[in-house]
Amino acid sequence: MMKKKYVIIGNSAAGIGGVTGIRKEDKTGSILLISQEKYHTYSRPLISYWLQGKVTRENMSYRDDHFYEDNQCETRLGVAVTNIDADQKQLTLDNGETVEYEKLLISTGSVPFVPPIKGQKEAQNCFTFTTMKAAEGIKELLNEQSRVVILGAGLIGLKAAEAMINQCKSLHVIDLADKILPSILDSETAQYVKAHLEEKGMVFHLKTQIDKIEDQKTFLSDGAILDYDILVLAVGTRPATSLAEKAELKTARGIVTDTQQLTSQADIYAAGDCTMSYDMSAEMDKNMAILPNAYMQGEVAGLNMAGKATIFEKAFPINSLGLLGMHIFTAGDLNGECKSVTDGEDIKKFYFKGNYLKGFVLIGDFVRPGIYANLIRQQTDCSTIDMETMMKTPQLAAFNHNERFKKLSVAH
Amino acid sequence: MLREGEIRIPSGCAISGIIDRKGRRCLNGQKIVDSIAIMHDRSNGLGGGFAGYGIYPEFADLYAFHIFYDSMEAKEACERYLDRYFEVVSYGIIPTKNVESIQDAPMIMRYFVNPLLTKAKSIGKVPINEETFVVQTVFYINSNIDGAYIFSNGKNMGIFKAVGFPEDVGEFYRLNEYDGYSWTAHGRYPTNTPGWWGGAHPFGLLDYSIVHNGEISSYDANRRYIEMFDYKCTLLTDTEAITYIIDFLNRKNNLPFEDIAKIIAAPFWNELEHMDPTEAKKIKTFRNAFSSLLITGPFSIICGFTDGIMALNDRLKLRSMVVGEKDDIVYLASEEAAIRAVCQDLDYIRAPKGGEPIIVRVEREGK
Amino acid sequence: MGIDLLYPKYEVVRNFDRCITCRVCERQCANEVHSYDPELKKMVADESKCVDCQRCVALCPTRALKIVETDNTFKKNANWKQQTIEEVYRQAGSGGVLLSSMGNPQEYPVYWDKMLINASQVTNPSIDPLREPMETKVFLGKKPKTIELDEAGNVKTALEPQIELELPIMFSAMSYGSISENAHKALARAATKMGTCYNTGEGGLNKELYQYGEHTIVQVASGRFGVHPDYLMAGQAIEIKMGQGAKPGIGGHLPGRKIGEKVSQTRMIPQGSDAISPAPHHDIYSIEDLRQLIFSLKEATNYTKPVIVKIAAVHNVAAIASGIARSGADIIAIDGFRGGTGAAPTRIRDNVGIPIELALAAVDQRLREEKIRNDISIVVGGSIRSASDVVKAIALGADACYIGTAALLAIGCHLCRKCQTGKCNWGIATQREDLVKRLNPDIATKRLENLLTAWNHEIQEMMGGMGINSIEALKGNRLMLRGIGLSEKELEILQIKHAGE
Amino acid sequence: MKRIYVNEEWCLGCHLCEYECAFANSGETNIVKAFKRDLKPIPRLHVEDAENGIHFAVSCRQCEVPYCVLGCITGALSRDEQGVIHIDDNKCIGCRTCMLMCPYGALTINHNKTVTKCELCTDNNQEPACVQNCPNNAIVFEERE
Repeated sequence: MMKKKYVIIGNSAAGIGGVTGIRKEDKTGSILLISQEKYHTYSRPLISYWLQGKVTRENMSYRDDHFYEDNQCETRLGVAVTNIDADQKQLTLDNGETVEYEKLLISTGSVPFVPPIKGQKEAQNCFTFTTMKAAEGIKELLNEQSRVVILGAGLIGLKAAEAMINQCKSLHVIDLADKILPSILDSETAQYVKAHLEEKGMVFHLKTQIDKIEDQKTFLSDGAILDYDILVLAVGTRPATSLAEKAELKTARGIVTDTQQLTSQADIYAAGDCTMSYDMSAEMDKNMAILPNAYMQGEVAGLNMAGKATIFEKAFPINSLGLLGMHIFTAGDLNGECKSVTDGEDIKKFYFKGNYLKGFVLIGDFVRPGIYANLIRQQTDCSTIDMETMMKTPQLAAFNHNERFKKLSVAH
Repeated sequence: MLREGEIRIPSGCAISGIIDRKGRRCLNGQKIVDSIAIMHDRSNGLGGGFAGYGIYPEFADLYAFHIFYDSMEAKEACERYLDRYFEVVSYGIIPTKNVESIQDAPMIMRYFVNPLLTKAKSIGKVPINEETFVVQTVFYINSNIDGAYIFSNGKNMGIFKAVGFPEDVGEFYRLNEYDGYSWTAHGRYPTNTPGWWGGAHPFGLLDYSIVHNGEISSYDANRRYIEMFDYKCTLLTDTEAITYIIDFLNRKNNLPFEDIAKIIAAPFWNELEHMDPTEAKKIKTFRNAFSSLLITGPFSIICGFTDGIMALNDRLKLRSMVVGEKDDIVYLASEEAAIRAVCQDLDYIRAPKGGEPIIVRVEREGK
Repeated sequence: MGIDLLYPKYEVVRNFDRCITCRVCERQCANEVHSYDPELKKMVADESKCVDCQRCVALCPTRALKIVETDNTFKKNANWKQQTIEEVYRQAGSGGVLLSSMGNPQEYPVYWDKMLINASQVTNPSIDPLREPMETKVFLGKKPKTIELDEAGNVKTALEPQIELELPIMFSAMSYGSISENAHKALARAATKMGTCYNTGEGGLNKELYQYGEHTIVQVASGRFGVHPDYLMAGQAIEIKMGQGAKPGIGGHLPGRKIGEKVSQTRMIPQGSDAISPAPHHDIYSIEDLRQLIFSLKEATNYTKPVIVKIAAVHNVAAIASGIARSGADIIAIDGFRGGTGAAPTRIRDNVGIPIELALAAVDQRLREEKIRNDISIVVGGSIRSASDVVKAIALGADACYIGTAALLAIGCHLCRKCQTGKCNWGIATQREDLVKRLNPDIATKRLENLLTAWNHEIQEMMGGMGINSIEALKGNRLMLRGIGLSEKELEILQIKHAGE
Repeated sequence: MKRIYVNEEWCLGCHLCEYECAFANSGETNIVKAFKRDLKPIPRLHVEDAENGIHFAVSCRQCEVPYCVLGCITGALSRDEQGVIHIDDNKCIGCRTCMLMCPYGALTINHNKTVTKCELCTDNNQEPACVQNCPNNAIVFEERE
């Protein structure tokens, strides 16, 4: 059996973050990276761009071709881990191998949630939309005669829709919720975006669900029947925790970790979409399936595994989303007291809790949105800055001289 | 052609000096003549001269005036003036010998005089002391009695100069008939001059006599400064100005020759850093207080005075000068040859550094 | 009031092939000449406001701009020149005294340019400043009649307080108020770095600048602005300002708008109130009064500071100087009629006073004739434009020179001569914060150091050529000068020979 | 490492740095030509003009912990050995996540819809264009702690 100092399960942002984190501290210790998918690490969010034809397969790689070599990282791609023996510190792989580890990182990401729909299991040309494999499957079928039906008006569903809208005959989006992008938009902004998408040819069926699927037809709860050539189920994702649960790691809305990404089991760390983490903006634990956090958690986990105590806490959701020429920035928690600033077409909404900015939504061509995001990250007391001008345009001028001096005139 | 005093004439030169430390009158005039003669090519026949110390023992306490006269009128006017303010103890023509190369000699007289201060009142200034009075008289006669020129006025010393090569001048004045304890000599190489006898060197004031080789670039700065102290630079020569500076610093300010050297050939500022602080402070004070007496540009001078000799180079040593010694006799000259010519077996011979004064004081019994 | 008869003096020539409408010119012009026209999509200019300060030209990234004198001409008239006519128009419009600034720009003879410097050939050697020491240190102050030594041969005589300078160039009086804080900082720092002095002018001294005290000359003028014991003690020397070359016999007037918070503190006058310097000191109506002021200042500073008396070069300057030398002053500063100013009545600036060259020659000679030259040092200013001017001034008899205009040029001044407006685009003659910050003292200090370093090198080169290796041997060494194209009278006053003599 | 720092008190708000930056990265050798193109080159730094005469330029701080790099979903952003942060616009798909991550607002969108940022134009070890051309030393390139 093979022995490795570090073993990482998962080949996406968190896993790669893990490798990078480890190598920052430990240049020599052996690393083994295991992934169910056979591909060199690639950027999951890019599958919609690929389907849309905006990026080539090569440009999808998340790190360059010699990333593994450069980091002396051995890989097992297309191989799944079937069991984790936390006491023996051993892994069993589906190719029969067993691997002994000193430190383990679980970054298995998320799995698409497939709702129980009558006839779904037997359904033809029915896909989820989180992996390259799925995207490849769709692309094979997709042509200008295709009738596309997408279940789910969330981020994944709409990115899939954006990818296909100009390559198909018709495209319907179905969602149980009363608005699109429910997780990041309020009704007003959702309506605004929806209008834009409808203009581009999408047809929405909200407050609606699929009752059953039968020979390439979807039967909707409102009685309508839609023929489809391609059906995409994009209702959402779930943290991939099955392995962890088998190994009896503590889980809730994802694998539970401390701020050093350590799980309930010694020497087992977890990072990324498969974990539950603390959303500082909403001030609650949740599963934040977004890439930047995944990477950062992965890196923190890696550093801790290699012995450098590091803490990850500044987590909050952010989304930068382009939909057919309309750009949407959202960050943080959208439940606070809302102040909105509209100039012309563009929409800006800020959500406060007391003096603190908790979240915002920007729709339109905005520059320097990171300055707003940083107000959330730094938990800046907005009464200490000129928030009025700040809300008009993001600017460092809204800070006092000393703050600016810290930002622009001392080393970072 | 304009003569000295009407125009400033640059010139190169040869200088030489010999002194007996013990102050014995053991040096015959011929010795200094032989020394300067060897540097013939450093002169061009337009001026030569000598200063001898201890040559008038019989009149040691009287001022010896050597005077050139261009005319009888000048002579009468001058003697009338001298008779009025001085007791003339003895006088006569300075004995000379016909030398072919020495032409157009003026009348050359010598007076041993004693100033009568009481009578002095009537000429403008009230003299502070004997020496000042003598100096005033010299300035008065030289600038007011046309055709009369006092070119030597010290005690128990005398200057002998003429237009010609120095060796001829020495023969002309029959210097082999004089003995002294100290001599200086000068051979002149003016770039242009009508060759006026008064313009030849040494230049003297009281018992100070200066021979100088060089052309100082600080001349007008020095002149305009020294003229604030009742000196008149009538000849516009370096030698004249340097003589007055030395008289001013030594006689009027009682500064020793060692310090005079520190003023006219002051050490560079950067040298002060390596000096003992009190010395550095002294030099800084000098350079501040007497800044206009710093002499720049090339010079090598030998200054004769009753108690001895000082030889000095400009601080960059832009002119040659060597010093040698044998027993108690010290030799100074522009060139080593001039010393070897009169003394073959020297105890040592060396070239002093720029700005390093060579000061020899005669030790007399009872002194 | 009827037709404005004044046509713009300058034209803004903009090369539209090069202009990229970056609008830097617009942002940099305090006179608001440039602006952007959104309809034309082009930069436009209001030339009537242009003072030809060249700021926009200097900052235009594409060299698209130049400012030229207008060629619009009134009918030629040798007697009634265009400027004369325009001045009449201006006064007919305003009813006021014409104001202008910096030095007299009129065509009077410049004697510096009519004197030539000597060099060694054959009979004595020139000296190579790169191989041999070439000394430029000078001391300013009274010199003792003699130096007495004790038995040990050490100096007994104590010297009067002196100013020691590493080179014979100082920055002349420019007050905080007439020039900006940053300009003052730069002058102070550069003077310190170079071992010379700058001069506070009559505006007092900002506490921040006390650290440069050893290299500061504090001025006491008729307005007595910012004068108090700490101020007097703060400097290396004290200068009593009796007159100024640009406006002899005239006081000063710093308009209230230039008296901001800091200036008011420094000058010790209320913010926004005009700062009036009377023409005379009201406690000095004659030379004996001056003597009293000199000694009260010496008393106030325990005789530790040399006192400078600054006067304008006027007709009987020699006699005045002699009086000052006898009044207990240690140094006399003479300011020629070309000296600069932050504001002066045009008629005065252009018609009163005499050239510094003649004044210096007369004063130095007179003091020597009176045998009091050693009682006082002479500093001259009033348009010293180059190292050769310095060399000539020293050969004429000056101990050191003051430079003002040259220093301001070094830090960006373009002599547009509009200081009085307070809108100096170069951040020098202004108190407007947005303009003041345009002069970064770090840059300005370096430029001033460079200027002095360069001039000192040139002075050393010229000295070396003359076979002089220490500046004191040049002082009053008039044989080193020859006149060129000068009349007998001028030569007589300058006491120099004509070239060829 | 040597970084670009801002001396706010000396910034005149002349905006020269923006133009010199845009020119320096325009690929043109003549500044006029660069700005006479239909698409004017876009500067990689930004001068803020506040009230009461405060101005300052903002460009990438080349952070030790570069949120933009951490957040980049394609791997287009990277930090080299010297610590300079580069962007590979072949890989950038213009998702703008980095813009949302950057606390300084130092990244901007280029004409081709990809992100552009200051990469310290120090080729043949000269100072960055903005520093070279600042008339008042308001932008400097130096080591600071």
